[in-house]
Amino acid sequence: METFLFITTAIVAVGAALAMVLSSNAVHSALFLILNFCSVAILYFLLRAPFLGAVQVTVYAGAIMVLFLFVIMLLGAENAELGEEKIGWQKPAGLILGVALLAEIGYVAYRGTKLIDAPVADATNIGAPTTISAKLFSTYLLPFEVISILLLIAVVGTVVLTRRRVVAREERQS
Amino acid sequence: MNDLTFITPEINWTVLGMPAFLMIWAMLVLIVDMFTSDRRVLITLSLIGLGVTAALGALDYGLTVSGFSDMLVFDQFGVLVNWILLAGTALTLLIAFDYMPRQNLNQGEFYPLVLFATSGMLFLVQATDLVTIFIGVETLSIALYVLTGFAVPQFKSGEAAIKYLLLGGFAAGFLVYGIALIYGMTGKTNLAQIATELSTWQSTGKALDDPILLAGVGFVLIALGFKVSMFPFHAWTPDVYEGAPTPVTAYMSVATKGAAFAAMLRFLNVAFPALKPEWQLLFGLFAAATMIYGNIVAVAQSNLKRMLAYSSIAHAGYMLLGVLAASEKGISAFTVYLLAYTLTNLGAFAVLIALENRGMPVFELKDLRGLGKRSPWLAVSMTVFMFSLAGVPPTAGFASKFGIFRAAWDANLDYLAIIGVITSVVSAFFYLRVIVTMWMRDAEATEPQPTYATASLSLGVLVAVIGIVAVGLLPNIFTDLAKALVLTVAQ
Amino acid sequence: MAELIWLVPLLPLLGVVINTLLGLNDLRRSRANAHHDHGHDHGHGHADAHHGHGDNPTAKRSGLIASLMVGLGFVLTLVTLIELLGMPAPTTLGENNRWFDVTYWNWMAFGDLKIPFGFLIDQLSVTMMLLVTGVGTLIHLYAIGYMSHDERPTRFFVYLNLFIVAMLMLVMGNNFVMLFLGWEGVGLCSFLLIGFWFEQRDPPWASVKAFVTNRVGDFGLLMAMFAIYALARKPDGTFLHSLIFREVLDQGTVFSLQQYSTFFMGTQYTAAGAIAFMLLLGVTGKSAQIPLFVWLPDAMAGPTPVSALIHAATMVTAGVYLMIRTHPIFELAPSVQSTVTFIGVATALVAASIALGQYDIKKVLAFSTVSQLGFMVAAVGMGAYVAAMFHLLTHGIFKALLFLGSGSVIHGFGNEQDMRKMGGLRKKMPVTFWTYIVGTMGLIGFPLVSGFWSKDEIIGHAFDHDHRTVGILLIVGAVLTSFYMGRQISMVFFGEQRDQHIHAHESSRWMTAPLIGLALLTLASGLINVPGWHPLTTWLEPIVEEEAAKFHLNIAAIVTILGLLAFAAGFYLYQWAAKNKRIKPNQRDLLHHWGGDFYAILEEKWGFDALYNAVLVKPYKALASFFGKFFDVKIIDGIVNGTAELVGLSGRGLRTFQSGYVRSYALMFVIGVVIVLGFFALR
Amino acid sequence: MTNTNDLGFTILSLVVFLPAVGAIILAFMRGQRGAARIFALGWSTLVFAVSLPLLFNFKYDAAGLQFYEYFSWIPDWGVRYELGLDGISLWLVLLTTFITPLAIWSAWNVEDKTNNFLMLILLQETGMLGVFLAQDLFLFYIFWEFTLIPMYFLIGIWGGKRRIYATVKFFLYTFAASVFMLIGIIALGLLNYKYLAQQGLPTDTAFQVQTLMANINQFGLSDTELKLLFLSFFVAFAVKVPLWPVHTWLPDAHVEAPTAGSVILAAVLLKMGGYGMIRFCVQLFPQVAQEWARPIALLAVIGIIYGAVLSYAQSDIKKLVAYSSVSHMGFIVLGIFALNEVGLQGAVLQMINHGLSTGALFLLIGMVYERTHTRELADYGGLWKVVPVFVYFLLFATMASVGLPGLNGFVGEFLIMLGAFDSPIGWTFTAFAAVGVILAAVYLLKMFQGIASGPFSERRTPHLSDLTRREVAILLPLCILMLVIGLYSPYFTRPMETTIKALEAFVANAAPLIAGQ
Amino acid sequence: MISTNAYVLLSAILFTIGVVGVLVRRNVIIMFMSVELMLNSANLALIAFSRARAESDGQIMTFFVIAVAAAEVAVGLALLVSIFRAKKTTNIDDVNTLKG
Repeated sequence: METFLFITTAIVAVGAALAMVLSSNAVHSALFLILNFCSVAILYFLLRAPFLGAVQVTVYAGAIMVLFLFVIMLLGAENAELGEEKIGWQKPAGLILGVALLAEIGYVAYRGTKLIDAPVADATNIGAPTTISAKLFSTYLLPFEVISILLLIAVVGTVVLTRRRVVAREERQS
Repeated sequence: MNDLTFITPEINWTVLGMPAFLMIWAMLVLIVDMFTSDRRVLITLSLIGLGVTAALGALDYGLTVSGFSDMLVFDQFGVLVNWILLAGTALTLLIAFDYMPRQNLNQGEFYPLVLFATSGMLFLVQATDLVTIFIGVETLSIALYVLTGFAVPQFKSGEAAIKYLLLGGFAAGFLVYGIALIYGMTGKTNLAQIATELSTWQSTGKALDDPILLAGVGFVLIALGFKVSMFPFHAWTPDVYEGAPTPVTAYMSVATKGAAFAAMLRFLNVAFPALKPEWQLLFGLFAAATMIYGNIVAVAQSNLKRMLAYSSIAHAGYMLLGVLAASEKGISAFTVYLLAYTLTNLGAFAVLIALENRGMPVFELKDLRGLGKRSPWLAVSMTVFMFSLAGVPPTAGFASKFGIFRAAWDANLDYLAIIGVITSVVSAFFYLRVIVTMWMRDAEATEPQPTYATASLSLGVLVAVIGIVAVGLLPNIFTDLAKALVLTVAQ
Repeated sequence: MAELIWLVPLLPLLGVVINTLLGLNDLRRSRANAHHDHGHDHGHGHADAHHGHGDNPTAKRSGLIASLMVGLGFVLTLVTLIELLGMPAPTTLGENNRWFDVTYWNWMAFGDLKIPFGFLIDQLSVTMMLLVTGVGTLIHLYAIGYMSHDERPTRFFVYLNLFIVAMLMLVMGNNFVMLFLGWEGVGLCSFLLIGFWFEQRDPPWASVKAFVTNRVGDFGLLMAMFAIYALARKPDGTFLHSLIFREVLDQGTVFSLQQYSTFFMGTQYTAAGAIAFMLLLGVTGKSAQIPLFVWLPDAMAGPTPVSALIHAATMVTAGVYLMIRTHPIFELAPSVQSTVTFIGVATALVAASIALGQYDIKKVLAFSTVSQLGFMVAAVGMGAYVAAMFHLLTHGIFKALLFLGSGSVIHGFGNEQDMRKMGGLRKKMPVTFWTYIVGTMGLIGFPLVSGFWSKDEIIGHAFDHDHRTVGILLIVGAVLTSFYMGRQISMVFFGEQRDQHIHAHESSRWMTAPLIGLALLTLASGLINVPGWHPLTTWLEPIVEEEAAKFHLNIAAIVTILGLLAFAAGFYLYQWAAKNKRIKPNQRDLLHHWGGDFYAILEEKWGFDALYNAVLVKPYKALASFFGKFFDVKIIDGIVNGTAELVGLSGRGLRTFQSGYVRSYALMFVIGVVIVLGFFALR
Repeated sequence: MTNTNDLGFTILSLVVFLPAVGAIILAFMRGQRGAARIFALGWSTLVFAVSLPLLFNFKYDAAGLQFYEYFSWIPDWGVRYELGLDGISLWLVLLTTFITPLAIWSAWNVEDKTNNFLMLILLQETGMLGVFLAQDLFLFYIFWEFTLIPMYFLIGIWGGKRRIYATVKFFLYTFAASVFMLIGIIALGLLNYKYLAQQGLPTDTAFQVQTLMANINQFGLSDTELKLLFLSFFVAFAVKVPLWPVHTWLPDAHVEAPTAGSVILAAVLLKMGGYGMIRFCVQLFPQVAQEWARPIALLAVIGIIYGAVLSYAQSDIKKLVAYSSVSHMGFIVLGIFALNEVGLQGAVLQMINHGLSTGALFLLIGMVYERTHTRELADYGGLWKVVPVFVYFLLFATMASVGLPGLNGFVGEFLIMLGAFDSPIGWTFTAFAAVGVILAAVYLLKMFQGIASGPFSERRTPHLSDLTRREVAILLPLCILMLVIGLYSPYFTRPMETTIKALEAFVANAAPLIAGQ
Repeated sequence: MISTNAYVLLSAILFTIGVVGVLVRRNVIIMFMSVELMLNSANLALIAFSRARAESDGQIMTFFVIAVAAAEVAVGLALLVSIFRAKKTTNIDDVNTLKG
């Protein structure tokens, strides 16, 4: 049962990702991406990370994708690609490289030592909010704090970038 | 469930001192900025902040302490590089002080953003855990994306920022994937623990060059390589350096490289000394390509900012030599090189800033014509910077290059030293062209460009020149400092 | 007198200094008065530029100073001669004590090599000094008259005195390098003197030609010196490492030069042979022998006193002096000695034949000098050192007389040198004519006059020492000499003056007095080594160890008769030609239509000049322009600039990578990733 | 700063840095031209005066370094600030301090930016003195490259029409070659550093020439490595000399340089190459020097002939004299690689002679160029009539460089050929060198007659005024020195004797490579 | 229990799709989405390894990655808006004034 679930979600995830890349309409690709994120969230549940699954759905699918959709709507950029391709060899080269990358990673994964699977038993509650938060606020306290600074910078940056021109104080007086 | 005792982590202020203080100070400046948009207040505050941070580092200089479950370390190497970064930032602020209004970029947020970026760098320099490295890199990058796009009304700056962000994100993807693979294989994120893990592997006879682990290391190095504009991943540098406002370009070319190299140094020397044969060869080739590409394309440039961009790519190649030497000599040579490079590059950009007037983004070589007559002292200092970049003896550039090539030769990367030496001859080609235009070609008939060598900028240039001559003539002060790097890095 | 010997070269040097100072102060004064009368071409030339062609006071002043200095030198040499004669005559053959060697300071000192600045005064050098200073003084006096109309007489006398100093250095030097100092010094002075009238077309390149050809000869001398330094060993086998004559040439060390073999281009040469050959090359350069005589005829472009002093009496004899001085080396290499004889004879004949074809009065005498030098070189080749020395002295005197005579003819004949325009000048220039006749008698070997004794001694020596062919060829040479002198006398002094426009007049007393003096000397100089008494042989014997030559009446008689007959033939042939208008100013000589092409060759100086031009000068110029314009600029510089362009080009090429499209940057990024992964994965 | 001379004060450092001090004063002296010129002249003469005690207190028989001064500069790299003087560098130092005042005095009518011009010449002097006195490879390299900068500006700013091409070519040519020397220095320094550390000795003399000479055999270098190191040094010096194939920068640099610049370039800058060959190539790698003596001598001889042939082809007199320098410097290299006492002494003496005679020639050409503003030989003629004093000085200098006995050129060339004849490289090289002497006479006399003789044309060279008192005062000391060396050379060769004898012994008993240790 | 390799393989596929998305598509927004996809796939790998190691470190890292991704998107879209204001296009190829 579990493998069946895994396989279907995996296929859905990959299909959604491909659709996202290939669809011409930006909104469609956004929606496909949301589908992808949800399927990955399901996989999280399989991987004993229920809390993260929830976070994934709410933050990624919820917040970020909504922002995307909002901006697409704002700029009306559904089918932005009007002009013809300026760099002709880009698309085929991209595909070939993608395939090459995949082949290499596949080969690496195949040749790499088979990952030992930890006994299932004690892996039960690693995903529980309590253990995560315990670790988060003890060993990983420092990154946590710095992430807050990072987000602050992002906010300040967004404000700076989108504000209309600020007239210098001297100019205003003159 | 509630038997999980919550072990409150002991916060060790010495380790955290420098980056944390600067972050808090940056927020303070941000708040002050809300009330007054008087540039003089903001810049004095920022300089005070930088000064205090540097003082914090000096308080217990000799110590080597690691804190936060070894995520951060406070050692001489870290403090030294931090000092250089702080000096670089201070110089940038000095230079940028009157550039901004001239380009009507009056948003006050410039200073807090710069401080935030610098704090990110300090954080990255002291990081000895993959997570902290990742977060340090990202903090620094986000701040720089914003700074690059600071002059957004000018399309050039926006274009540079979006290019930088896209490729930055792309690299971040690889960084995370790399970290994931390394974590997957070793189960550890802390560099020292990874090293012990690998030694246990060795003792248990497990093959060290496991492809997945190598792939992980490769991906992380790619991401850091992107940050320092190593050859295949350098493509963003020229466009971003040309697009971004000049002080930001100066800041990026100097500080980001320093921090990223420090992280790379720790990553390679602490975590993966065992895999040296693998990464030294491949990234040696990349270093050679960087040196060659950077210098040769710079020759074909007529725009000064792009030329300095390519020269910074070339210098990244030279610094990479120091990093790849992975020996004590290499680290001390890298530190001296970083200092010399910081002073020289900031000085060169300062002169550019003095000459760039309102709304004229593109900066052609011929605008420098006859500078020797118009403002001799500016021309003299630019000559010193050019000779230092080319590595012509009495300047700091030479002493640092000497150290780097010596370290490379010692780590029998002799082919790299030879390529480095040849490419520095190629580099002399275009540095000389700048000097020729300044002194030997007389200005065109059109009215000469006004120069804005204001007080703060001249101070910055003066500091740079004195620094270069000092390092050039007395490198021993800095090599002794750098030599005593008993640090977690170089077991 | 040993201590004061340095005075002999110093006095002319003093003359040089005084005259230079006088010249400078004239220059300053002329600049001063040229300045304030803001003359038409201010700052122009010399004090006497304004005098046109009147007598130039400075000529007399500087001329006298110069002649005085050389005269005093001559007196001092006489005193030294007397003192040397006073010394006890050497008893056994080969042992010589009539010399003193004075060293003043170490000119060059390197490790064990000491090259002193010193003089070796022995019989040979005193004889040469006598010739140099004696004839020198007379020529100086003559020059006062000759140069009186010239613009820059002071400069001329400075050069003449400097020449005397150099020549004295050459003969008095006690080691090879001192000799070389004099050797090149006279080369420099001849360069300056030939090119004295620098405004004319010929002198400049003639002076360069002279200096360079001498330099080719000096190449030989240099190589000889190096070989001696490198190879000479003391009797005990250790390297001698010295170039001082007495040390190198004394019996013990000279033999050391013999034992090396196959030292030189395969043929079995001993070191001595190689050195001798090199010395010979030097001699041919300086004494204008066959391969390198081409510079002497062109040297006639200089003033006549120069030709007399340098290109007749003193400089050209330096080669002969060198061969006599270094005769022990030559004796060790018989094959080289025969080459020397061969060159001597060949030069004698070739030069004499060329003299036949010349129209210029001085060119005839020039080739006659080359031919007579051929005689001396042949004599030295055969080992007749005393005969060579004797002929050198007599020739020095009568050739100087002839040259000065021709000088006074040219001077009196409106500076015209072409004999075809002259004729019948004996009426207008009686003194010059008579002194010229005495000189000619000396040259053609008129009985009892100097040439008769010295030339016959050489020819006699040839027959004595079974060099019969050489003897005969020398006789032919003598005959040719008489013929062309006869031709010259008749064309110049007899018949009618062909070119009437020029008003010929006798030269001033300043010029005729030395002529008379020299004429007397020519008549007397036969006594220097008259057979029977032969004082010169006894005088030079300690140096050259050669017993006196026997006088063969029969050979002398044949030579004299043949000589006189040839002279008469030459004389009357051209008297006849003059009578029925066969000699016109620029028409070819009558011998031409008889001899045809053969005669043309003579006119063209056997084509040596043309040969050298074709083989050496033109290819050198072509080579120079090929390398200079093409090779150096295009090839070597081409490579240098090429690399610079290559870098620029590749820069522009690589620049296209920055296409501005973010996606192609990402592409490069992924290519990098693929490389990294591939590299790591496939390890 | 410890020093071993008995003068009590560190004279060498003073001599080296005094000109730089003068330069700094000049930079800040905004006075008008006259004051700057007089100051510069006075200062450079002061430097010459200060350098004289070096000659008077020079102990003739002390073989090693004299006036030795050092302090530990960069212990981490094993670099020491070391200055020392011995027989070879004594005269080169004095030549530098002697020529610079004359060069400054000859630059009396440089009108634009005179302060900077004189400042750069003084800086140049510091660089050159540093090169001759530095005993530590690192310090040597710093001075070696530093000398490029002032000359680069001198040619670039005050040069002729193609000055930019010439000066960039000059800088890059030397920089590219000496950059390989940098690699050589780094390699040697590291090997020595490790060796000293291994032996437990203080490692701060890693770059010192004497220590390197002693230890180089213990580094365990294979023959090819030794040869490569030798080559890295030799290439840098060959470009500077300039040796035959790498000489093309010299004519351009000379033609475009201002008079004072080309005098210093010819008189001293070229000697740094020759000096370097003796001090570093021969002393550090005696075996390789022995083995490669023949090919290098071949290059030198080609240089002699090639330089002479090309001089003959030139129509520009400055280029002609420049190529003559190529030919004369070929002699010096031949002398050095004769590797025997006579040859080496001849080479060092010839370096000084060439400095004097070619320096005088360039001064003269500069003086006449100031009057006629043309350098084409065809434009000249008959100057003997108008400016006799100038022509006589020209004659004197030409005869000195042709190598007329009695003047300095001859002594040097004679010794070099003597040394080369007697040395292991064989006598054929001397034969070709002697041919070079003939060709020298050809082109130099062509130049002299081209200028002095022939009809004087007022149109092509108008209103020529003869040498002024100043100009004569510049040339006179040079001519007197030429004559004194020509006639009494032991005074000049005596000091070098012990050093060169020791050097010859050192090279002789260095086991030859073929034995391969 | 599905082996971690499967998960890693899946994340690799998703990662590659993300990379190809950035290379192929010309719409800036789609490129941003592809970058998000790459980061997400990396998260998946992290969590898979975390389960394999039975430690929650991996999961905590995912937190930080998500935060960084969010910050990046925010700044990216802000930039896109300002560029759109200037050049009215979201096609990345139009943004190529800086070149050479």
